[in-house]
Amino acid sequence: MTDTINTKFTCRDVRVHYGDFEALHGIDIDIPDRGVTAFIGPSGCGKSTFLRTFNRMNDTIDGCRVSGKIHMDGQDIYDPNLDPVLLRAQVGMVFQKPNPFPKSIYDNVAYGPRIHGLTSSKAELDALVEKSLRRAGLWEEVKDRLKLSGTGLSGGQQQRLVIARAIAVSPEVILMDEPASALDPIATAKLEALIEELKERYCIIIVTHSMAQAARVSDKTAFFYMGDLIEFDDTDKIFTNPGNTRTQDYITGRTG
Amino acid sequence: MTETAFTSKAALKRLKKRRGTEWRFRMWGRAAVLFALAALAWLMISIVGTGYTAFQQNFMTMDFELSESILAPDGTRDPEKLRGANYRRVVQNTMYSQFPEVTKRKDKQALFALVSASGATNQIRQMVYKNPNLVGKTVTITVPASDQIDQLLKGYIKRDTDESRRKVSNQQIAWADTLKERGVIKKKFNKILFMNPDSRDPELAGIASAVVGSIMILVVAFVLAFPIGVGSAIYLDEFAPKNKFTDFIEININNLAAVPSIVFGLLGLAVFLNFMGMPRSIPLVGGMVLALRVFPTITIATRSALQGVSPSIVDGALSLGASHTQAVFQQKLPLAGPGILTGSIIGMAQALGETAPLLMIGMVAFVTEVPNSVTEPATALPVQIFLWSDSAERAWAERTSAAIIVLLVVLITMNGFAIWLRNRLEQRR
Amino acid sequence: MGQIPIYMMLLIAVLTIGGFVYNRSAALEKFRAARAAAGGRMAPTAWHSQASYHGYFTAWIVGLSTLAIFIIGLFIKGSGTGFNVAWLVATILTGLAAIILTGRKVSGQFRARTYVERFIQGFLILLSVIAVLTTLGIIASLLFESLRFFKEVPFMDFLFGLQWSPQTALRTDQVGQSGSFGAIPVFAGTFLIMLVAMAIAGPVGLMIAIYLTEYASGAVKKWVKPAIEILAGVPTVVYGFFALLTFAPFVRGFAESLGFSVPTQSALAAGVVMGVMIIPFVSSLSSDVINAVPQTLRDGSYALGATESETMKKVVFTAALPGIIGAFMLAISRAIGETMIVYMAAGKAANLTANPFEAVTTVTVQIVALLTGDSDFDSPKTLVAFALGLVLFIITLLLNVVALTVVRRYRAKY
Amino acid sequence: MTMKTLILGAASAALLVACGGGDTAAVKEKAAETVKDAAKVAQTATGGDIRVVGSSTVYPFSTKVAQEFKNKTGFNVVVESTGSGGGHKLFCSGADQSTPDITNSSRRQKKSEFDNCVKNGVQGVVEVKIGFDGIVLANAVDSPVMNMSLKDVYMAFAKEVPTSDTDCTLRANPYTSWSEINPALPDFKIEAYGPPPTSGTRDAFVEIAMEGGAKKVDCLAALRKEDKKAFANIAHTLREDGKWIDAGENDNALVQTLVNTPTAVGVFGYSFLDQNADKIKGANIDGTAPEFENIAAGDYPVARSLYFYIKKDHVGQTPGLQEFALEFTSDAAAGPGGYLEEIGLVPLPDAERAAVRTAVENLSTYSQ
Repeated sequence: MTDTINTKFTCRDVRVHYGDFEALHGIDIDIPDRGVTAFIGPSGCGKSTFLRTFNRMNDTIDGCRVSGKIHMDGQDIYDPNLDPVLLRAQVGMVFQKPNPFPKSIYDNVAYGPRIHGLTSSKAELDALVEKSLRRAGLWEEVKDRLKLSGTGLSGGQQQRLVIARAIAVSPEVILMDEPASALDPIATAKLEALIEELKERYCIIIVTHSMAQAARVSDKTAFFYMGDLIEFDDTDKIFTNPGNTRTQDYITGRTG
Repeated sequence: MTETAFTSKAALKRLKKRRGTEWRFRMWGRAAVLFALAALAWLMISIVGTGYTAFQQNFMTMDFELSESILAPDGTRDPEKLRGANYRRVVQNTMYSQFPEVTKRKDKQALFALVSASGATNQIRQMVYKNPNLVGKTVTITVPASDQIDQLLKGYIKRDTDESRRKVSNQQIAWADTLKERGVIKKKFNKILFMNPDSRDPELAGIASAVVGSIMILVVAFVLAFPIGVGSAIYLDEFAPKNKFTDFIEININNLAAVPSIVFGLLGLAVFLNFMGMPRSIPLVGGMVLALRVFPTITIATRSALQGVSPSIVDGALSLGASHTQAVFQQKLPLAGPGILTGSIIGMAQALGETAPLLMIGMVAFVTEVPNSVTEPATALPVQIFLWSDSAERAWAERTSAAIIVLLVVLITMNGFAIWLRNRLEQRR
Repeated sequence: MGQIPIYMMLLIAVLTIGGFVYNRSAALEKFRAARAAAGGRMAPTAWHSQASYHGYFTAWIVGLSTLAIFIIGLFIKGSGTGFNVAWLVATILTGLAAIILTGRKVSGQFRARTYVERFIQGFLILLSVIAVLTTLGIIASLLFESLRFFKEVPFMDFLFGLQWSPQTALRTDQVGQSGSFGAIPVFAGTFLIMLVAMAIAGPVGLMIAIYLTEYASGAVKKWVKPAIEILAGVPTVVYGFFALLTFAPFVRGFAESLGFSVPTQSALAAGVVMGVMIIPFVSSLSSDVINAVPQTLRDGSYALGATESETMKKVVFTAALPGIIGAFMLAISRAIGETMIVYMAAGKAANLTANPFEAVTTVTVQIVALLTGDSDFDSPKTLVAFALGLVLFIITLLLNVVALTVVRRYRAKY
Repeated sequence: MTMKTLILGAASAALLVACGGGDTAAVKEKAAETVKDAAKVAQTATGGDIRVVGSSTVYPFSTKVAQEFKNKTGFNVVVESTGSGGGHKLFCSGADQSTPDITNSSRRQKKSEFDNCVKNGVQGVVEVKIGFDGIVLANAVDSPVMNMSLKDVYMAFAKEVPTSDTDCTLRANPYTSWSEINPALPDFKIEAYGPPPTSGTRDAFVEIAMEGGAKKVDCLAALRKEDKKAFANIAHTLREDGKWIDAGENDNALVQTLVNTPTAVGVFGYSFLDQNADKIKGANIDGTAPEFENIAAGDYPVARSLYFYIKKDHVGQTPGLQEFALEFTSDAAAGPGGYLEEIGLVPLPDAERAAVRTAVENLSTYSQ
């Protein structure tokens, strides 16, 4: 990664409240435009909560309040005039547990383009579905059974299907919330390979429990602890020479 | 092995006793299940046992001489005029001709009572009305026997009871037996029960108008209750902010589902009839009252169906940029569909069996015609059952049971479908 | 003339659908043009709402505005061909104006989807409010008529009077009779029948629930559960018929063989049949509650060497008790409000008795009898039906609300 | 997208129906004002049917005629049993087409009811007497025939009775068995299943039998001359100590109860006795049995007349209305040997029947 990379997200003093409870205590961070940023930290440290602020999925949780500023490409994404729906079209998300819709594989991928009216003909849509599935590395495995239900695939395939579904909307960012935690090692390896490929085109933010995974796939790593961002730096630096003792303790397994 | 606290004699004895208690408890459970099943069996057997005979009825096939001197002394062939002619005389003549030896007035009356007077005269009347050229000819048609004879031949009126205690005289029994031997009286499938509207005479009474009335009520109730029920469930579950007001709505709906149905009848009477001035005994009002009665059921079923859909589905849709409304309507609702359907069917079955509220809004009318629209007076099947069960003639008990059989078959089919749907749903989860 | 509203509604439907189709295609055209201008590839942000939403937006506006004209027309109560033509023209003009005005709004920036979703939400709110309106309607109608009754008969005499014999004159020109409106015997009868019913449905329903959730094998469950649910699906008028024709004579014969004399219509006959009707209600609610008790509790008990019945009685039952009480309360509310069985099988004689072999009457029986009888609509004899209805509503309301709260709080606990 | 279309469709359908429903009354009212062709209005307002409401006693006769009439002419008749009082109330609630055309009554229309009609703009009501109905006291067919006088009836069922024929000091009714009242009666405990207070049959029983019996008590007869109201109060109040049991009217449970309780009597209309003659039989009152001939001849003391009332304004608006009334009063229906007699109506004497028929033909209104 070179220094000329632009900043995708600029966060200043981001705080998240669930009712009276403050889950994040003012986070300042700049997420780069390309590459993979990993969020690590012990359970309940707020990393997932923080991830969900980038596409405003927190809006759907009752009693959840977000304050502070998050800008994407200079645009305030918490601007009251901004429709979160359009934001989410640009910021895709992959969840911990694969959640394909109980529809056909084709319909799963086509759902996004359809609601956004991205294509104007069946052929165009077909092409988009194929392209997305190919990019997610799933095409060869499912091209003969596009009409079958997406829930019939294996866990790893489902997760890649969900990624294909997200890619189909042509987002700029893909958020991944522990995407490999429900997968076996082989499927995880495939997924990581996919992330490796995707980071050329997209800004990827990944929350992970696995230190090794963060070390393998990410370019930058942020360490969260008890609702605070403790350290944010190049992955190599974090894992070899962390600037903070708490980071060090976590990475070496003394906490968490 | 050494004797421990658990292998001592006392402990073993206690264990035996405990096992005994266990066994008895189990038996109580089994007994409770058997009790419920026995009650169900008794109910079904008693109703089917009294009702199945009503699906057949005794008919008489005879020649009727449509003599011009009786029907059209002035030689008219105007159908409207012919309609009012004296068909009773025609039927009487036919009956008398069966036993020419009968001459006394009282005996003739008794003989005439073998046939359904109303049924026979009206059947001939309609024939002549449609085809006035029949006057002067002789027709052979099949008409229902009177309810007394029908009951006699079905064995409900016992021959060995004292003559003064039964409504059929010995002479009439002899006539009926003779006619049966001659092949004039025959038992046939009782089409009347299904095709006719209500009647004063048991042998002519049918459930057609009540069935149509019930269908209309159900359609109105469904068209109103389904959107209200599903709509309020979607609102409460998906869009409503959590505040006092939505809590209030929620309590309201839960309570409404348990409010006695007769209270809805009182509501209909006070609001729809007295306050709004809508007509009495029309399916529209019946449907509106029952819609209010069943929509909470649909709401509750819909809510539990919606809550059963994994939230990750909605998250998935939202993360792709679907709006909340889109996520709910396009992803969640179709998944909740079978659950909603189950709830709706159960609600509709509830509405179909409801009687008390309909009594309050005057749906106990005697209607001689199958209603054509929801604003025409009608009655409903359960109300018809209620009315018939209250009628004096013995033949009604049989017909009431037959109507109940029809109602139960429909209801059990509906409920069975709902249960099947629900089981399939549970398996899928 | 009577047909005109129907034609008007058809017209409104046509305008609404037409508006949808017209503006949807207009939006589609503009969208395609914009896409072509953008070189075939357009960001999702460039065009806010899909074409069909522009169509829906138009449909809502057209539908609502023409419906408003329609309703105004109904209220003006005009007459004659002139009025009808004016009414029709006004509707058409409004509809067309709405189509054109909304059509102008079609653009990438116009947030048709947001508006449509707001309309849908508003509509959903409207639907949920119907529940509140229904309750208000019930309270208002019962209260209104009851107050008229209480003007003539003191409230206390009604609620605590021991004599139910509404013998007041049928008509205003008759000499009045004693006319006691003491509702206690009626409540007592209701209560007695409810007790009989619960004496059957309570233990039987509960034991069925326990047996089916804890003991029964899959095959038994598969057949027994639906069979018991059939009992719940049988209309009450059928139970009434059964009670009247089969069960009441059976009870009487049975009692006579024991040397009692029992009237055909007795609290026992009605109560037992009602109890059978409520069994599935109790059993399904109870099994929900029992199922909600976590398996860990049971496992804990088994691990100590308790038998199944001991676990059931001492652990599961205790844990489930609040929920079961709630279920019973709902069943009681159901028994109190049941009408047809008691109307057909319990009788109309207001005896103040605790003997289930006697005939008693209930609140619901009296409501039906009073409202379908020969009395004047305005006489206290008819109005008292609403007062009884009010009391019935209040009692069941209390039972329901308490029971529902108990059950819900109970479920939240686990 | 399909789901949404579906929901939108369902919603709009609901809206349409809701509007249609809510407006029926308004529409109807307007219809009456607007359109010249009255018959057509009726068609939209009530489906063109003849609407009959009123007494549950007349209901079986009315439905029978309705059925025959429908077959003879094709006109649809809707009969609803609302009770006499309810019937008059509905009938007199207005003159427009949404109100009933006919109300049945098991008694004459009362002054107050007639006034209500006039007040609400019902101009011209035709009163039609159709026949008689006896009120009988019946017991199981196996029990001995009871021979009672009207006075016995009064003594058995009044809440308070005079101490003796001459001493009108009232005391709570002390009698528990029939033989205490009249040694000739069986030693059965007094137990009567009778119509509830809401019933017109009860009304008639009280006004004819109870009052008739009270008049036979000398001192009460004297009281009647002085203070009618006080007399009526004494005569009309039925006992409330469980000897008189409110039961359903004309229902099967009642017959069953009587058959099963041989010592009990039931109080109901003659037509119901007629239908169940194989199970129950009537008591003789003042030496007269409740039989067809006796009621027709006016010998049976507890008999009342049955009526129906026609709204004259509706003749010509409701198609077939007058024809229906003519069918009802025809010899084939209400005459001796007519089909109404078959189900228990006691016909009027020939002369009176002819007079009634003429009144229907001429639509002569009545007044009070």
